[in-house]
Amino acid sequence: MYKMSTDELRELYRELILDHARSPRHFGKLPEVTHSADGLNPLCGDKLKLYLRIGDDDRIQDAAFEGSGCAISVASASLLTDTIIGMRPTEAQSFAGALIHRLTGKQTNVELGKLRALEGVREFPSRIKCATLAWHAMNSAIRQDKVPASTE
Amino acid sequence: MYKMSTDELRELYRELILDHARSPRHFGKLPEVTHSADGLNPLCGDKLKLYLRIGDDDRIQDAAFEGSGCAISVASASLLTDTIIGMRPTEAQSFAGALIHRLTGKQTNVELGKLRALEGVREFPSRIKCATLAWHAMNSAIRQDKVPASTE
Amino acid sequence: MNQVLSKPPSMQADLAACRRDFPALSLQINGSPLVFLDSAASSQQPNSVIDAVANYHRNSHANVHRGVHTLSHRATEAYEGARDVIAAFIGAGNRSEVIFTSGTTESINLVAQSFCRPMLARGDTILLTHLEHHSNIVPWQLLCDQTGAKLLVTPIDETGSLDLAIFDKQIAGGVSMLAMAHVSNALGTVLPLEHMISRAHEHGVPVLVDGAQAVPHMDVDVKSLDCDFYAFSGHKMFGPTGIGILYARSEHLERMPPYKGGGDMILEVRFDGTTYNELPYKFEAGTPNISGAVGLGAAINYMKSIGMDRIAAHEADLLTYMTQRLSEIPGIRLIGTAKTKASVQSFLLDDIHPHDLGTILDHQGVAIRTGHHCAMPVMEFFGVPGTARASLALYNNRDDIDRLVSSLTKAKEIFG
Amino acid sequence: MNQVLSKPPSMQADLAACRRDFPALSLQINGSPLVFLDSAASSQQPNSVIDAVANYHRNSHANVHRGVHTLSHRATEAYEGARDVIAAFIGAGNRSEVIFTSGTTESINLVAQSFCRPMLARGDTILLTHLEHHSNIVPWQLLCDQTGAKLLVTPIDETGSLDLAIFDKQIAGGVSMLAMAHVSNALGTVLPLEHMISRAHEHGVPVLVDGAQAVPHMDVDVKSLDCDFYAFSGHKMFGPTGIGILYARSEHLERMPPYKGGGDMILEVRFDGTTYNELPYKFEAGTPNISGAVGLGAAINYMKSIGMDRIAAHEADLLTYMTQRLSEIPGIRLIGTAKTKASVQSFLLDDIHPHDLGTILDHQGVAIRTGHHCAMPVMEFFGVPGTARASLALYNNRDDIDRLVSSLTKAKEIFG
Ligand SMILES: Cc1ncc(COP(=O)(O)O)c(C=O)c1O
Ligand SMILES: Cc1ncc(COP(=O)(O)O)c(C=O)c1O
Repeated sequence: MYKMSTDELRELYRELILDHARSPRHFGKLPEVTHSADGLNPLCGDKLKLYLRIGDDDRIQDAAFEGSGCAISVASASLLTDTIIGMRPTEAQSFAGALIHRLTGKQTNVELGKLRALEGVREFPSRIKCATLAWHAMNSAIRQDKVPASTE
Repeated sequence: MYKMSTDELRELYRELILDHARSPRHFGKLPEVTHSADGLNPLCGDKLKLYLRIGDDDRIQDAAFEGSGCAISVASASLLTDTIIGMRPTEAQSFAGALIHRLTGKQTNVELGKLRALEGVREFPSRIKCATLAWHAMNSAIRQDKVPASTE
Repeated sequence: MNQVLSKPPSMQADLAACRRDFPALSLQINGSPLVFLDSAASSQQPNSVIDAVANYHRNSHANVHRGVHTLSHRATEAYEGARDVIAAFIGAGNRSEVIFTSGTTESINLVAQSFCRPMLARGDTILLTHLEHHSNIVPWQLLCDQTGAKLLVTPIDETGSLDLAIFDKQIAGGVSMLAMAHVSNALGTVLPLEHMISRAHEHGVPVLVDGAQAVPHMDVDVKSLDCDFYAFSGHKMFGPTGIGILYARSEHLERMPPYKGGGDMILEVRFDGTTYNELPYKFEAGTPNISGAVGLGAAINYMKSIGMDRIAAHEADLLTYMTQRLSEIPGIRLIGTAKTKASVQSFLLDDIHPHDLGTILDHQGVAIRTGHHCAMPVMEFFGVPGTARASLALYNNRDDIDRLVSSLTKAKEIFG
Repeated sequence: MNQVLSKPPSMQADLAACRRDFPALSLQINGSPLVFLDSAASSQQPNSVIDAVANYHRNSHANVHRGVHTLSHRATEAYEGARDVIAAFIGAGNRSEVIFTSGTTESINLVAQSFCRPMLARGDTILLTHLEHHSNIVPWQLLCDQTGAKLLVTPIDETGSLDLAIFDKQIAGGVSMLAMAHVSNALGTVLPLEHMISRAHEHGVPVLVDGAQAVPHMDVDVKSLDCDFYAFSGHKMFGPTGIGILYARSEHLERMPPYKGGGDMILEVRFDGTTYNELPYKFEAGTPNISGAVGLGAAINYMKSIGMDRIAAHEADLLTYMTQRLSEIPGIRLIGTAKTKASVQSFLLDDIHPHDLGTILDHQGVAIRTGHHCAMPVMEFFGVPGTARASLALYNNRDDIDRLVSSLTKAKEIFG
């Protein structure tokens, strides 16, 4: 057998990620949806549906998702719902922008909090799309696009 | 400047070939045609029409051709008409077979007579089609094919 | 007569030497020697193919068919010589039945558009199987959109085998065209072509076989298969990308209108009417992929130098070993367990998503494919979003499979 | 400020170094060093392209887009990286407007079938010019057969220039599509695109430009040309065979149905309906010519390292020299004498058939093309069965032209 460092793998599959992948938060349908979007990653078949309820107060009152995907994309969607509830849609969008920026290897000043757990994907370029899929879907839900979001 | 042997070129463009190319025999239409065919060489645009009059005596009473082509194909057509007048169609076909055989580098027992002047093409593989075009057209005229003969 | 034959060298040892012919197989990936188990997606090239293409460009390149100068003649000989090699390799009766395309996908689109489109009427039926690759589904869907024809699909069972009883009924029910894989790329199932083609022909149904996953692994003879069309790709058989073949019976080709228009496929062009060239050129519009054809010819010569029988035997042995080793892993689910299979094993492990498996294996130098393998209907049938797939070629060996198994164990560890 | 600039190295001397980058240019043909004057048919490759393709196969090959492992990622980066290089080179606004095809011919067929076919009705008109290559004629003839549309053709004059007065009337008379060459391959005429495209757009007519003979020789910027479609081939610009480009405005691509069906061009496949992938993938069905794209990217990088302006200036100088030297030969007839020309000179000598000229020149190592150059209507216009054509690329020099002239003299001798 060959010896190799599994540090990077442990970075990618941190406990927090595996936990959210195994027990995703806010998984399922949402009553009284105001915005929704599909996210599709043709590469690996990740497929999710994101639901938002945006109130008259211009706040994301609730968020949920359904679908199937790899650990990274499910954990990312789960973390997303945890994060954006209570934000204004514009805030959520700029947070998404900062996160995507960061995961594709660029700098950002925004405080990412527990989303930093996703940073392991930077060493795995083919997995960045998984980590960002839910965020693209969220953007597209807020914009009320007609076509499914995709990460291509 | 570079020196090179032009022997092969002189072999290809023998006096007899250049003579037939400059003043093709039996060039033009033929009255009372019984058989005819088009020959087409898409490579160089050679294009000829071959006319035969085959009599009730099963002899090729007359032959002629029209069209345009390189020196080799025109000389070959001209030599063809000279050669086959008086032959039986089956004789002409087997002569054509032997000639094509010979020009593509194989052995044959048939006496080719002045058609040996065409043998220079054996050193010029891309010109064999020019030398055989009229003969393919003759075969197709005798067979009364519906499509133009081509050397491909 | 009683002869003492020297024992042939063991198959394993023998094909081991081939491995050195493929430079990519000595790559280090993430610090480990590459284990390449993704040949069903695209195979690696031996040096003889890489060199044939490079040398063609150094010594023999010009445009084909249209030139009187030496390089043009060399290029034409190289290109047409490759056609002869391919025709002989697949047992085509006639070199003019071998059309160069850009790949299996284009070959199938050509048949759909030039052969089927003119003959189909609204309500006509095209029969496919549930095993097909998207390249043997979508061209027919486009055709249905264009003509009003409809698709009929032969179902599969839990092992990934076709339901032949249903097929027999379907094919007898008035079908205009049958299109099916020779070997399924997602499951490895080898389809019972002999039975299916003879049934189809009894009912006058023309048959296209998608041979993309068969030609690299077994002896294929289109004449004895008796199919009407056979499509395959160079890049899955150790040849270049961008080149593929459509074998078609000349009686069909003669009646079919051209698929594309352009240079080389014509005899004469006038604005008031154009005469098409003879076969196979009528179907090869424009400058062809000359070096691709040369490379494909070299790939076939390479395969012939080993022998298709030896390749098939070697791979059969390996596939058995792989299936057995995989099935010993706790929590594995093998997908595709038909009796007759070739070169491919799909699987799932615990509830680790295939994409995660792929990443973890890659990190250990093991390249497998994960996802839907361009066969979404197969995935849907098994109720999975995708699988992990290990696929074999002549250059794989038991060490590769041992490495696969040990890196799957690592994945189990990480996912705890 | 008064600065003393060092003199730039002479153009001639400078491009002379390039010659050594092309291994084929050191070949001996029939005992003489090759003089290659047939680049308009297909160009030779520099070592950097040959090596890029070989190294891709040694180090980075797997199928693209669909894989999670390292090689698949490398292949995808190489393939998509080439698209970026091409998009920048031709000034496309957006990488998704750059579609990989198998060549100019396929690019034009794609536009005819996917863009025009759905919008044409019986009696509609497609406008071409009399200069077109068969690849920009036959696809439109096939389309006319399919739809009942008809062709209209802008005539040329004795120099090989378009009659713009007639064009202006034609384009104003209700045309559905305009398709024309950027540079004529038979005559070298550079078409007045600016004028023609702006007239076309004034009348709402979409424009396809066949740029096969332009891209290797001059700076092309599709945005400033303002064309709707621009087609070209890798093998005419020092890249591989089997790869070409269709540039198209995304507003058109979005509305067009797919040209071919298969893997990679879909998002989701179900037997009861399929969703197509986004641009540019909707138009790239099946495994693409990955190494072809890589080689084309390398070819463009090679051209950029020299600079398109320098290439154009060098070739303009050579063309002038060639035309002058040829015109001094007694008995020569130059065909194609338009004011604005690029890289090509057709001619006839005495009444020696071009095919015979080609043979005699080849015997002396000089490669020219003879025949109709896939432009039969041009030949018909000039009342000749074909011409001899010498065509230039960046690697040619004055010695090549001197060799051409002296071997033509030899031909005159032989034909007495
Ligand atoms: C002007 C022009 N258009 C189209 C083509 C066709 O290109 P290809 O054969 O690479 O498809 C060519 C070259 O053959 C050409 O010169
Ligand atoms: C069974 C099968 N059919 C068709 C194809 C399509 O081949 P290509 O992508 O080379 O056109 C593939 C491979 O991708 C395949 O495995």
